Amino acid sequence: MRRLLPHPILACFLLVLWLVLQQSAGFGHILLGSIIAIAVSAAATAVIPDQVIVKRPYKLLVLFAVAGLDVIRSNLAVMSVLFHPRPKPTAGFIEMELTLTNSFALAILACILTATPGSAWLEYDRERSTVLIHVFDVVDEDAWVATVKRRYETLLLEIFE
Amino acid sequence: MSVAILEWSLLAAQVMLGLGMLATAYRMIAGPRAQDRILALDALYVVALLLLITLGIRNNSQVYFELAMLMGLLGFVGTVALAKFLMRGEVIE
Amino acid sequence: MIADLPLWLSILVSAFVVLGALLTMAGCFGLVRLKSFYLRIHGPTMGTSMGGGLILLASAIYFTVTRERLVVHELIIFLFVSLTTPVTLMLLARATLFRDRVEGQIDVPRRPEKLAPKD
Amino acid sequence: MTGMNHIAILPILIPMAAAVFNLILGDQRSNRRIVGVNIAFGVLLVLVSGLLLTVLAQADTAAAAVYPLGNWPVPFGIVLVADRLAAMMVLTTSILALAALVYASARWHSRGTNFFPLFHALVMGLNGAFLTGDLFNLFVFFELLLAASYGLALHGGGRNRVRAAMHYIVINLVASFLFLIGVALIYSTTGTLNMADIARAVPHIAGDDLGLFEAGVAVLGVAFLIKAGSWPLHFWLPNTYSSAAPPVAALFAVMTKVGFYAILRLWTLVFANQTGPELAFGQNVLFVLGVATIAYGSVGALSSKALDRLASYLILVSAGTLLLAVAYNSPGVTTGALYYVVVATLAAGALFLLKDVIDQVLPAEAQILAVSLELYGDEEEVLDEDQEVSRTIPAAATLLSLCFAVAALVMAGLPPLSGFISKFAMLSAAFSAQASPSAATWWMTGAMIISGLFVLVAMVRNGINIFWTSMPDDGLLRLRALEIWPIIALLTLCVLLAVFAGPAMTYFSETAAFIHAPQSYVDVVLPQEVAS
Amino acid sequence: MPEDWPLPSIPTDFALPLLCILPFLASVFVLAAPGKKYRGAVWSTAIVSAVLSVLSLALFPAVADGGVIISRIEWIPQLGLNLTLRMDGLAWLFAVLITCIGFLVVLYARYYMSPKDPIARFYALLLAFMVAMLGLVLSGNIIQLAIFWELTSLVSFLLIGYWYHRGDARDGARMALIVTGMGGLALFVSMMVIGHIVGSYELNDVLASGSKIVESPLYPVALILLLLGAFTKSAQFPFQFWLPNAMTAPTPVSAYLHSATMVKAGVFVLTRFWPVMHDSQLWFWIVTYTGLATLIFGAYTALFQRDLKGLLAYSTISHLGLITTLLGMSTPLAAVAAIFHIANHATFKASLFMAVGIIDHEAGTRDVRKLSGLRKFMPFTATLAIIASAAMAGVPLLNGFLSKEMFFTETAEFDPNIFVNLSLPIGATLAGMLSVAYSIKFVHGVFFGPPPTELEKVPHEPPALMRRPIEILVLICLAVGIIPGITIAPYLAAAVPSVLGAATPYYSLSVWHGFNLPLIMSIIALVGGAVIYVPYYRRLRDVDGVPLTHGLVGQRLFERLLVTATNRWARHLVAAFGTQRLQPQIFTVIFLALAAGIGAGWSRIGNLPLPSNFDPVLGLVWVLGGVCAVAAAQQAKFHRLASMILMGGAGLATCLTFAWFSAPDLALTQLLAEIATTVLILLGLRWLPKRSPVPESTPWAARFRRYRDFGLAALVGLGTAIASYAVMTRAAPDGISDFFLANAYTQGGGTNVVNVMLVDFRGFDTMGEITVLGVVALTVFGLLRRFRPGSDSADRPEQQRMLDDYAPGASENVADDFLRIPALFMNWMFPIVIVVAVYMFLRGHDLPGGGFIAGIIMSLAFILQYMAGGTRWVEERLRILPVLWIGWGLLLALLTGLGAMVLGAPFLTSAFAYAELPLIGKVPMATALMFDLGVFALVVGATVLMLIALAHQSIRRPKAAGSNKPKQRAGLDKWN
Amino acid sequence: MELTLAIAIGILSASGVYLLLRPRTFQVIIGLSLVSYAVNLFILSMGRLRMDAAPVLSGANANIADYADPVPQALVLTAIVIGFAMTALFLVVMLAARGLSGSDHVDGKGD
Ligand code: NA
Ligand code: NA
Repeated sequence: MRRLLPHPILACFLLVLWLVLQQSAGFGHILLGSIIAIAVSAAATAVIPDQVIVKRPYKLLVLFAVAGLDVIRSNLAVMSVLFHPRPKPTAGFIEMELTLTNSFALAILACILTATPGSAWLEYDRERSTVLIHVFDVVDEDAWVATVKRRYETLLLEIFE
Repeated sequence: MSVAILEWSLLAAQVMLGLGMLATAYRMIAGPRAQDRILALDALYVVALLLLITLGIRNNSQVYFELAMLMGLLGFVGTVALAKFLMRGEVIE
Repeated sequence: MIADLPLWLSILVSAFVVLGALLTMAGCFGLVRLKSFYLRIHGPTMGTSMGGGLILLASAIYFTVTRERLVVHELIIFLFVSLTTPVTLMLLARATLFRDRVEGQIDVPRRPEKLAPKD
Repeated sequence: MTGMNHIAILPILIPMAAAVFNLILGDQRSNRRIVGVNIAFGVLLVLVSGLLLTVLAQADTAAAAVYPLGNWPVPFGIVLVADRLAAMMVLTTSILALAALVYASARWHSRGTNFFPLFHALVMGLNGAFLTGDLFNLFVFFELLLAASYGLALHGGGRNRVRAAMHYIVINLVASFLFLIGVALIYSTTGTLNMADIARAVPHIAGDDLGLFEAGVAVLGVAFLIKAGSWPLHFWLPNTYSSAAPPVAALFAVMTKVGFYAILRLWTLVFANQTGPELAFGQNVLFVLGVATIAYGSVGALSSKALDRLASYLILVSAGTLLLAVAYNSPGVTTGALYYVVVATLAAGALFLLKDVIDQVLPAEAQILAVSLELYGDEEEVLDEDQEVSRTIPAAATLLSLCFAVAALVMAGLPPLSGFISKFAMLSAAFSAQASPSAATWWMTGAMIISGLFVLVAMVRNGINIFWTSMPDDGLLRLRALEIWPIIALLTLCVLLAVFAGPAMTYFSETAAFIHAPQSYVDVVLPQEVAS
Repeated sequence: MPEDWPLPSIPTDFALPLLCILPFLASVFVLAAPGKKYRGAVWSTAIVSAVLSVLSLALFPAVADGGVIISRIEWIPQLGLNLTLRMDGLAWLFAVLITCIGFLVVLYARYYMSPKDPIARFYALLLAFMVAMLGLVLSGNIIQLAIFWELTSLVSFLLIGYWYHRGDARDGARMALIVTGMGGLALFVSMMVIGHIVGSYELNDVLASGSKIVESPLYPVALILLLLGAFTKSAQFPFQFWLPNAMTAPTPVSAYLHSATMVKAGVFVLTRFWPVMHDSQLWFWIVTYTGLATLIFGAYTALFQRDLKGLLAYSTISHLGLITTLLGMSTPLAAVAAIFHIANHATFKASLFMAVGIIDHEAGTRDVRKLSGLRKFMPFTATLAIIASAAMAGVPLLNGFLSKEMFFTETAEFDPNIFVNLSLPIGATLAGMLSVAYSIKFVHGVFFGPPPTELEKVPHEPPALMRRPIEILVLICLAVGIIPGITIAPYLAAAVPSVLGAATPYYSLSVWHGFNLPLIMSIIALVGGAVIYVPYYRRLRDVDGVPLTHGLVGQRLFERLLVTATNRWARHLVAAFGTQRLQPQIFTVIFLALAAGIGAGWSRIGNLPLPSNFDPVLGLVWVLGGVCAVAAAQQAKFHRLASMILMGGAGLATCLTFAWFSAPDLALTQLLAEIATTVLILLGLRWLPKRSPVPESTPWAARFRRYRDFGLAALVGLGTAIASYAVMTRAAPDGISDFFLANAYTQGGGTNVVNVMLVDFRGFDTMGEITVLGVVALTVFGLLRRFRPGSDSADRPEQQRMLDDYAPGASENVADDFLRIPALFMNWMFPIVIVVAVYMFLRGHDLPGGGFIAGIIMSLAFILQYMAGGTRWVEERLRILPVLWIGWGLLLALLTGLGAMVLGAPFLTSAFAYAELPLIGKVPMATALMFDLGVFALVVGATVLMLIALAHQSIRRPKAAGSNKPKQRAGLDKWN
Repeated sequence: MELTLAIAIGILSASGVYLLLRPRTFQVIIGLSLVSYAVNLFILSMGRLRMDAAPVLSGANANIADYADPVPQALVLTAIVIGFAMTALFLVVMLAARGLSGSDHVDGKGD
């Protein structure tokens, strides 16, 4: 089973992807999609050797909901700055220490921070476990860091570690 | 009525997206540095993708979907390559 | 040709589309108006996040109604864009960061233990 | 579909199969069996092409094998039209290809990767270009033969090759753009891509669209002229041909003929439906270009210091000769031109191969030294008794010089070989075309005769340098059988074509008659309900 | 005499081919015979030429009474070119000269040529020459005549160059070939013109055409070209110069070709066509006075020669001039004299050449200054040479006297034109005097006087057999000179009517015609010649060069022309009308294409209506696209990356336009090709040299070039814009497109019409196209295997060096974690992109997508991994064999097509069906899908091969010093 | 719309042609790309412009008047593929030439 399906999560994801692409959940599509998903996920072991273990999958939904809300908020915030006649963001670099070490979790965090307007993940230092972030409009640096840690890092720690 | 609303709002949206594209074009030309241009190209891909989605609504057609999807999925390959070239001087090491 | 929807739906779709386009355009204008690269990096994400999301959502609603079945494959585009945009931005930002450091730009934070110029 | 009908497509499929064979079995260069299979493919191609020609030669005058690919009705699907013209070009290509292939399998195939697949792809492209009856499919096969020729031109590497190939590629890419623009304009005004269908549609083009159509034809013509090697679009040719690996250059001898073929085919099909100033103008332009190309090629031949360069300029001379013949637009002249295209191709191919054999035999720099001796002279030679005893020429050198002489005679168009016969056929037809020879006839005569003289001078100079001043006479000359036999075979064919010029001429004149009666082509290709 | 001819007559239609074929076979035999024995070659040649002599002599009865033998072999009847052998009196006379003198020359050469010489080649060439010459004189078809004419030039080239290791032999051979070859081509055209006038190339028809030729408006052309041929061959002024240079040939060759046969070809042709071409003023003036000039010039120049062969060569030129003059005078009697002199000259000149050969052979030199008093050493040879010289000088009782008297008689005829009336006799007498003088110089200088002192060996008589040919010839000179009536008369009587026909005049061959003006002229010539020679003989012997006419040496002109014109001028011309530089080439191509398009289309472009509709969004898209295109062009020189990015903008606009105008497949393909191209160019960009910053000022010439190019580019843009606008605003013609829309689903089994066209309707195009892609990939691969980077980019890229300069080792560290998180994303993309590729592939037949699109998507999946992990990292994990992908892709496409053929349908005939599978339902089973799978495989293979072969270049170079990674060659080899 | 596209084709081809005439290989390769965009659009325009008429049939009973001319699209597809291949080829040849001659001038000399 391990050999046949080295990446079950990936395989499931690919099957869902296939069905959404086909816009159909007919038996034929599920069958063909399963074959493709299993074959492709097996082939993917070449470049994705480590299996991803999600300990609390339902928390992922929470994470996405939180991220979604933040995205909306920051979109509006950034737009208000941009539509200001003379946009003067108080931008700055923030270096933040992370307790998170799982690279998959880090990637998700990077993704969320970068995808959210107003913050951008610049570089991660593995030795010091710090990440350099550029923030569009910093009001209070410590508060910002605290928010990120509270809203995302703890969730990610729960999910992956 | 609802058709008119949709038509006009789609036209407005498309014009806005078009203007957004021009903005990215400005940055692509003005630079000043390569990263600015690459950033603009990446943004351009996203805007083009959205323009296609609006075109799909306008034409009531789904044939543009895959094009938009591939722009979203693979548009970044070019910009990643550019970014990597910028950083490393070569795309594949 | 564009399809005839119930009025409230067409208003909803129109609003999503226009708002999404507006956000996206705002992000692009950010590319023009903002003064430094690190600031400009935030502009395009408006298009990839909420701007794009709204337009895709509009599309999903529109086609769900016109095709009379659930159309959610716009989700895939949103997923792909969300996964890929950070990659480009991170690489670009990193590259810029290093260049600025090497060129001695003072307002860029440096990492002493790794990139300190050695005599 | 009977088995015989499939012959029309085999000249394309056989080289393709050969290329695939090589790709899948890998680039196993040392493997003699691979070489053997490749040669077998070449032989098979010659046999099939010969069969195609034989079948067509025995059929009645208007015969052409029409092969609807995918079994789609004719103006819609792509169709192959193997008429006499196509068949003779295919056979010429196949023979030349076999010779070059055999020659290359002695040494040259191992000078780089994937020689055989590229070689077969070029042959596939050439045969496809000759056989197709579809304008866009012609573009595709042009691209195929060009793509393969790029690879082959680069075969062996080195600075000169790469530089020449780069120029060659850029020019031909531009030519491809022109081709596309031309095809697009023609499609936009006729609504079709099938050549016969275009010919049928031309009289029905709306008045306003005629300008667009003609612009398309003209742009397409420029693209063909580039490939045909017409002055002043020929610049790429001498460098490319002279720097290419010899067996490659030998096969390239047929490439300019593709341009000639395309011009002849479309000229007769499309322009024949036109009358008036456009036809005359096009004819004049083509004629002037032909004369200029001959002149340039002849002068270039005179200026050449090395045999490969000389051969490249001879290609130009023959290109110009063929353009003249097309411009003359008369079945008799075309008959001669068809004969000419075959012998000039075979002889030029042989010359490129011969050059390589000579290079192996001659001491290094011998040719250059000889030329400077000629220029700066050693006039005050002391004559002593010993000098009145000639040297013994080794058999190998005799053989080489004989080959050279035959090639030289054919290329210069001197009696009694096929080059002369072809020129005679063209001129004789031109003279008998009118009661009093036109200015064009005189120009053609002058161009052909004077170029013949120039080529003679150039060939004599090179021949003397090679065989009389540089050739070592120590009997150490070794010729590889794989290398000398292809040359002998090609030249023997030239001689045989002279000896059996009568029957050959019958074939060519029937071919020319068919080409110059475009309605018969249209009738054969198009089903009647479409044609009417 | 003819009535009781001693030899049995032979079947004549067999004889003529035999005359030509026999020496040909002998020639091949001699050349190819195993061992090439000296004696074998000599004797087989001698026997063959003897047989030929007898054969030709034996044919006399057939032509004696105006008979004509014709045998014809059909060659190219369509063109009126057949091998017609035709013998009449004139041809017989020449055939006899060729075969008999040939036989004598062969015998002579047996002793002349060194035993060390490779004699087989010599005799083979002599025989070949005999074929050519016989073919020429026996030609019954005028094109055939031109053919054999050129053959004589070609073979004589080889004979003159027999001692090819000698520079003068090579030069002489080349000059002879070029001059006579040129004349031959002129003659060929003349024959074409005559054939056109007459309506036939058969000599019979030509000779029967009466005054048709002379009356034709083409007559001057035909005549001048004919004369060009005849004059070059017969070394007439001003083309005489090649003949003395041809004297570098072995003496037997000179005796044969340059006295008796080949040089006579010119006057032969003049004689041959005399009946149908002589009757004009043009003929008279050109031929007569060219002949006269040659006559005098040759004789004058001969007088100053030091080399005996040179003297004889100029004498030959002079005598050929005499014959030409006779032919030019256009009277029947002059023609008779010409024919007579042809025969006479052949005998005495051949014998003289042989004598000179003996002298050369025995004394070791032909220099008249070194020779003296040989009469005592070789009395027989001396006697023979003296008699022959006397014949040459026109001394009574020798054959030369008879024909010369006839010549004098003709020149002395009254002509109403005072110039003609004076110039001909005076010129003739003058030339006679000169010829006497050079004959005396020859005899006196060589055989009389004190014994020679400067010779390297003591001369003595040659072997008796070597003298035998001379003896025979001298005997003929005497016999003809003394008793012409019973020796030459019957043959002349056969030859003359074959030229003059009914116009044959009465002529007398008797030695004594009474004391008349011609005799006085002869006496003046004899005495005058002596008077010229005696007082000046020392000076004449030692003179170096020819006084007065020194500047008239055509040879120098010729050589300068040959060397300068064919080398320097030719190179200048080639450079002036061609170029090695690419930019002017492209400019020419584009300019001509533009000119052709405008020239053909402009006047009939028709109306261009005003725009009727406007889409603001598309307008905005093209503001973007246009701006990007222009900016890309502007940035391409100094900011490559910027230019590429801008090009991407223009490409995206193109892609959107495809989508806009209902071409989703195009938009997809454009997008993917664009991305792949970007990656490709970026991979290559690393190997281009660093571009120095924008220079402050541009040279004027460069600026001009830019403006000019800009102008052309703008015109091209305008032209394409107008053409496309014109098309778009007009109605489409009824074309083939409806068929595809109507039948794609019902016949092709797919709803995506474009894809059905690609894999089915026009699948053959696609097959060609994928082969192109495969071929290009193989080319790229082959080229990159030998890739050698420029010296300045062999090192690591600047970006990496910069980092290391900033902090040593930083580059490696940074590379390490630069990509850490992005790479994770890129790796995860791999399965996703593959699934998308499969999806795009499977839907292609019905919706936008298909093999090509899926193929590029798939290869981008691979590229992404290469970018994320590096070449080594990927290739440790994935084994991609792109060449095999290409091969299998092509094979699949080919097999799909062949499958139809197996079933008896044409190649690529498609079949589709819906298989009803349990649980799954209808599954489309189209052969087109198989074909598309081939496309997919090939595209993956080709794209990956190109991208990866390029990427491999980066790891071929040695890494930074101190790096412990092993140096590795590209590892490309393992793919094959 | 027609005018927009015509101008687009004109600008693309003019920029491309200008670059083709430049001396640097990189300029030429960008020029080739731009010209190929222009040519592809040109071919597309030969089928006349249709919006919202992608030749993807709605089924067996589709009305063929509702669809754009598929022929130019098929031609452009082939042209794009070949253009892609040729760009790749030219790129590599230009790199090889640059490596061998040390210059990125199209004639391999000068700077
Ligand atoms: Na962000
Ligand atoms: Na993106």
